[in-house]
Amino acid sequence: MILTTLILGLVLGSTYALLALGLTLQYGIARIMNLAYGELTLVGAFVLVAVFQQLGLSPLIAMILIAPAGYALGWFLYQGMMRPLVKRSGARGRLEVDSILATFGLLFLIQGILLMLFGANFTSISYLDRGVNVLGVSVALNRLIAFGICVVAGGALVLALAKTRWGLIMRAVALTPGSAPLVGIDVNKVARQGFALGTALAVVAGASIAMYQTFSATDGVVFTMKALVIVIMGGVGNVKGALVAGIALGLLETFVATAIDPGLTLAATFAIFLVVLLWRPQGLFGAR
Amino acid sequence: MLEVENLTVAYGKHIALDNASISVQAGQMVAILGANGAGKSSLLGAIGGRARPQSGVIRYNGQSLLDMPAHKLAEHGIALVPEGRGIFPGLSVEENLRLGAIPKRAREGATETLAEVFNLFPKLAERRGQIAGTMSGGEQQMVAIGRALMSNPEILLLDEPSLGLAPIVVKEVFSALTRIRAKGLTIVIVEQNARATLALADYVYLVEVGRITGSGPAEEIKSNPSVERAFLGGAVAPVNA
Amino acid sequence: MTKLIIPLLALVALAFAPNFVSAYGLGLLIGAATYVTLASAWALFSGHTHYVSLATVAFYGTGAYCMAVLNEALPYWAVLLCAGGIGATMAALVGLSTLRLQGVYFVIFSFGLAELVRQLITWYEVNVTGTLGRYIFLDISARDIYWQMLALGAATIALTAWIHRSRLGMALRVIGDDEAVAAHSGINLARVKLIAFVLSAVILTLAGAITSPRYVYVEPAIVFNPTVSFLTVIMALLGGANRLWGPALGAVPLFLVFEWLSTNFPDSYPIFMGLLFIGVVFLLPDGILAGIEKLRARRKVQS
Amino acid sequence: QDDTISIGYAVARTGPNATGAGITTIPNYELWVDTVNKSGGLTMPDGSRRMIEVVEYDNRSSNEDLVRTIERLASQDEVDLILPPWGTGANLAIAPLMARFGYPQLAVTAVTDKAPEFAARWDRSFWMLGGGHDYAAGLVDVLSTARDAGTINDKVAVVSVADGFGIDLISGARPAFEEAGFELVYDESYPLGTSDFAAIMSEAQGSGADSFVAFSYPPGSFGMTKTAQSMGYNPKAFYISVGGAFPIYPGIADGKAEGVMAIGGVNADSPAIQEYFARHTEFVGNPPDSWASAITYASLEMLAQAIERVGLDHEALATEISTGTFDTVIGEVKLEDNQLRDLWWVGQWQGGAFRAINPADAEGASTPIIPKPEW
Amino acid sequence: MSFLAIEHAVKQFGGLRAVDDVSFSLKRGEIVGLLGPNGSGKTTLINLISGALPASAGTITLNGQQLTGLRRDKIARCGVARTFQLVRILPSLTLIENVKIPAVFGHKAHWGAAAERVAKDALAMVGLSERATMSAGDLTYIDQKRLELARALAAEPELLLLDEWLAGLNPTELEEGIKLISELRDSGLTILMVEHIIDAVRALCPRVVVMNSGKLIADEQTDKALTDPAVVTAYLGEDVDA
Ligand SMILES: Nc1ncnc2c1ncn2[C@@H]1O[C@H](COP(=O)(O)OP(=O)(O)OP(=O)(O)O)[C@@H](O)[C@H]1O
Ligand SMILES: Nc1ncnc2c1ncn2[C@@H]1O[C@H](COP(=O)(O)OP(=O)(O)OP(=O)(O)O)[C@@H](O)[C@H]1O
Ligand SMILES: CC(C)C[C@H](N)C(=O)O
Ligand SMILES: [Mg+2]
Ligand SMILES: [Mg+2]
Repeated sequence: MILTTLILGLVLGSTYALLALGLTLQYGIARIMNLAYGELTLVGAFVLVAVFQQLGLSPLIAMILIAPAGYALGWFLYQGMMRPLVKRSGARGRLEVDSILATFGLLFLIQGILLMLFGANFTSISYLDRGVNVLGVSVALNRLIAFGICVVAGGALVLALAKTRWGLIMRAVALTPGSAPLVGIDVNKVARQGFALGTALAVVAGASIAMYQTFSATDGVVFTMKALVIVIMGGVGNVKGALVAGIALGLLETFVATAIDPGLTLAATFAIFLVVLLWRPQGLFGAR
Repeated sequence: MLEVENLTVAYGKHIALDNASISVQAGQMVAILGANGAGKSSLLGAIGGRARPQSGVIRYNGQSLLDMPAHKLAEHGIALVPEGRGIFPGLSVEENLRLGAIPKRAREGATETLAEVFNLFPKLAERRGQIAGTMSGGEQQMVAIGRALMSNPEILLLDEPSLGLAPIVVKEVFSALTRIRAKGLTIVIVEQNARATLALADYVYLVEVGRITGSGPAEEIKSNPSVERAFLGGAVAPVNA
Repeated sequence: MTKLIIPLLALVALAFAPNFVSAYGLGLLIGAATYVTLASAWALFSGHTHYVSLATVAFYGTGAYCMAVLNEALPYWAVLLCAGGIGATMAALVGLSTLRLQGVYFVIFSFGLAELVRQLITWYEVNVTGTLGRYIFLDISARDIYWQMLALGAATIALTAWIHRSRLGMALRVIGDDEAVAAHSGINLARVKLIAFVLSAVILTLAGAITSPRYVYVEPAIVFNPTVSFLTVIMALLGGANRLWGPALGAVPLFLVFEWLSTNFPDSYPIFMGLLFIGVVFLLPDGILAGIEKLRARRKVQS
Repeated sequence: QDDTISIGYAVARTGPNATGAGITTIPNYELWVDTVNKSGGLTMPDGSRRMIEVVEYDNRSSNEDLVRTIERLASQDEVDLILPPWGTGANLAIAPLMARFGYPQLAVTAVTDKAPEFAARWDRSFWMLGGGHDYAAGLVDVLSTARDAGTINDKVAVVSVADGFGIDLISGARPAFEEAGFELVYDESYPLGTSDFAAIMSEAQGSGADSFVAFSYPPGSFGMTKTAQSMGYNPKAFYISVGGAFPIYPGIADGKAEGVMAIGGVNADSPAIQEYFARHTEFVGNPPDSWASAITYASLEMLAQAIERVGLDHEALATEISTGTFDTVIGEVKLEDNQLRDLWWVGQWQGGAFRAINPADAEGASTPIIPKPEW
Repeated sequence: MSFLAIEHAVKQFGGLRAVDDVSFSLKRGEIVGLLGPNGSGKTTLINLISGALPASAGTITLNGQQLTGLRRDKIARCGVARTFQLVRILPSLTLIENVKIPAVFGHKAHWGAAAERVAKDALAMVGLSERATMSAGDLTYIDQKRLELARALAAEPELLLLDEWLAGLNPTELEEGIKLISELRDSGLTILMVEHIIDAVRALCPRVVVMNSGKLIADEQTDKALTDPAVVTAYLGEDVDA
């Protein structure tokens, strides 16, 4: 029983963590508090389904195409919409408020477009949803794929951020953008990269969600909120934190659902979130 | 090597620097002296890409710097240690230094440069893992200078490097500057510690309320009685350089 | 003196407005008054301190729930009193523990709070009372609701005006700039923030209690709708959150534009609304009031 | 003004209610208006025909906006008739207003045990989808029969979504199951917004029950189906609620919907229903759901027939709806105490169609397939 | 009778003892220099006294009243005012508003005209009167420092803690700054000042305390301290020609 809880929790947690990775990059590096994040994941989900149903492309291959497309989308969104805001905001607080407002608008814009294109219906595909035996616990293959993507993407990000020059630059911009030009860093470029990479991760997360979950055009907020909670809990811009927090939440939810009461899973999520913040006001791995 | 002509820097309506011209020869150490708010940092900032001038020309090895985004300057060998240091407080000392070596010109030989910097400031070697923001003010200043050196610059722009440093460290900084200079680095320095600065500098510009009001070789300026009164008056933390 | 007369005249005019409008007009008045109240109450705490709170609906919804739970047991005025008290207690508890969080951590915390309250009420109702969803069958006309909301809104603005001139307002502004300086200057951070937070929360709770009879049926998913929190923030910021009339000036036009869009473009409403938001952020960066001031200044320079 | 009839509605196009409304409510309103107008308009008592003009708003899934929009329809647009929004809460929110303005309210997509009370309180309101205990009782009836036949054991695992609808159903089901001699070996509720059902399903699987019952909304119904399939959970009876009768369900179940039971149902063999399904599929692009869609459409047909008999006067219209007998796609309809009681409680996917199986003695009921074939 | 008494103060940051068992005291009206190499714990000690950081151990009392354990604002209302090594002004407020804050919330708690007067006096003291209605964010660095001092003075403190307030001044300005502080001293204020500019220390402080690596290494007359071998090696450097 414990083992079941553990495995199911890990799998669930990894999907949460995957969902949060992109947001933590967008907020951490590009400093955009992106309330339209969930809508971006939905774009990934819808595109995957469309590509699967219209072109008959295998979702796994589609995913490989969707990721760069997401990067491009993020690139243009940043350049066209966020950059002017960043440019005109001197102090930090200003950008935060501006980006909250602007991306709240973006949320509706994307949602409106999705509703127009795909309608309000539930969308779902069945792909690789046969069970696989993991240590005696049956887990859907598509969940394991999401788990794999999370481990690979999260692990690669953590490593790259900690060990590579690119990662050091990313962190430098994340922490103190004002000082970055002094050492020859093009802050705009790095921020754009961060945002675009975040968007790429968002659509990939969305695409992998599409493989196992039913969704509809109005579900974006749910994803955003989950991702936000995880990002904040882990410490803003902290990839490791997001991974840990995501998995912790997955374990917690599964544990509460099995041992206590499924009715309390969401309450437990928010309760633990609040407790973590009270105990560590900067998140689990927050700087300062 | 560096030519600044008729540079004007304004913040809104307020003109911080008015039509200033200076010129720096390769290998020289040029000092800029002046009261607080005279416009020294604005001058240095304009050269280092931190302030956008209203008008004027900045040429570096014949190339105009004003058309260049700030982050490109490091690639051309210009390193600025700004007022307030501009370090990355959230990163470790070592990471700060490694960030200094980001420009392509600095990558090769970064390991040796790092060793040199540690040699110059042994404290940084001791504290290489500490988060820079938790260091004391003086320690942070060392990080800032060390990081600038890491970029393998041709020209080093220093804005009040001795600010807030203990006398012993000020001495260290100035002796380090002597050594840095000896390696042929061009230096432009803004300092309140005029005596120590003049002992090192080749050439001096005096700035008052936004205008360059005097200039000359350090030897000359040192013996100018009015300068003596204004800048050397209450002998400040004397140093044997 | 004129500073006082114009608002008072406007208040009187607004009080008589229901006589001249249709039921729909009255509905619009109620909606506008509600959002003016919410945005002003939000700004009472957040405007100067820069603590962006998304807990608005936690209090608003709690107010509605109080009404739903108590309306059969207590007289109307007592229910309002209870709602205010419960809002205050909740805000005090929350405030004591959370007001040391900074920046975006507070933003998301406050959002989490709204969700937590919603989840806990749901769980309690399901497991303890065994019902979910409550009914408010009160004999209150839309006009009564409007007048109450108008009074609450007016009181909020008056309270804000008073706070702006008081030591409390001064302390709040300092806190918004630099908490460390504030503390070393002798300001009791916890107390100041708590007082403002509680005041704001009481108003939000009352607003929820007052409007709830209009919806007859109350259920957590309905009354804890997070959009309310977001709209409140956006309205206050659009007008200018640190000015007395800013939130009101942001709430009214935004409310009306949304209404206009959703009635004229029911199909593409979200697209227009999204574009509108983005447009506002780009064109009116500091809020309407600041925009007007800038325009005036430019006029003056020109003439 | 005189040659058209204006009909207004404010249904959710955005927000959480948009999916329900987008499947059940809006397509039927549009289909009906289209059908009526193509045939020349609504027939008035004097035999003249008047075209329908639609005034449509988005209620943004918010009762606050909804209430105001109804006020707008009634007092500003002064439409002749108002069609109700989707959802129980929404219908309750507008009920006092509809009563005040005198409009008849055909509350279709509202499931509530308090329907009799509401019908009495607002005498022009009509509650047409029954109450939670009706559906629960129907389900218990189906399962009891199977249990008595020895096909399933007397253990049931039941989960319910924590909102008014789920609670109504579970609180009706608990005593009914008990009375029928069932044991609820797993009985939990889960919050609205839950997206992962692995833990719940694995608990249910381990509970030893032959019957799995979920009083759920579409995301939950779909999620539980997929989870059960991927973990190889094959209860002999598998019941879900809202969403189970949706046309996309077989796709979600990866073509293995056979034997899945859900709330609602239609008489799939009735020619009227088949004709309605065909028309809906042609007009909307996909078939209707097999629960509330047909009833929604039927309520509109009732409205049209009532208008033909008594005209647009609200009071006469309400009386006619309340007392008249109507011929609709779901057959002949007559309300009892302003409620539609002649409903299907349980349906099941059989041979690619969602067929009504309970009440078993009603005309057109199919025989349940229990145990359900494995996924 | 000591006015400010620091007894066995300790501040621990993880493994680092930034302040390590420091004890000394100030008499009322005394002005004492707090010296020490960079990172020796001076600012940290100021933070302990003003309550910005809680002490890990030890006690600090002002006029017999224990400060350790009190909140920052309580300590401020006990009459302790400070400046910050990196200036902290309130950028969105005007100068006069900046200065009014401690007058209103400090231990005298003025309001209205009285607060206005105290604030104006404080601004006049540092020579910023003409710019009273300017926005503080528009000041130069050095004027911000002045403003900060004015703000500390407007609290009408009994103990003033200055953290490198003179740093960055040129010789002329330095002279003015020294004059200002000596006026404050003459008015009976007790001052503990962190400073690296030895000439200023010499000019202002008859007595200094010197820290090194968190420990107190000297507490004596300024002249003596500055020739104390321990101080010379740790702080001044060997070849000081003073
Ligand atoms: N960001 C800014 N916004 C507005 N005014 C500024 C800004 N930076 C500098 N100034 C103004 O420009 C003038 C020159 O400032 P600058 O910092 O160049 O002087 P400085 O000689 O370096 O002085 P210091 O010795 O204080 O560093 C000052 O009057 C200052 O008020
Ligand atoms: N918050 C903190 N976390 C960890 N270490 C800290 C923290 N604050 C200070 N320190 C460390 O404590 C030591 C003392 O710092 P402090 O700022 O008190 O030095 P200082 O004497 O004021 O130096 P300076 O003259 O350079 O300002 C330093 O080594 C510093 O790195
Ligand atoms: C048709 C039903 C599923 C509506 C649902 N009872 C609701 O609460 O909105
Ligand atoms: Mg300067
Ligand atoms: Mg210090």
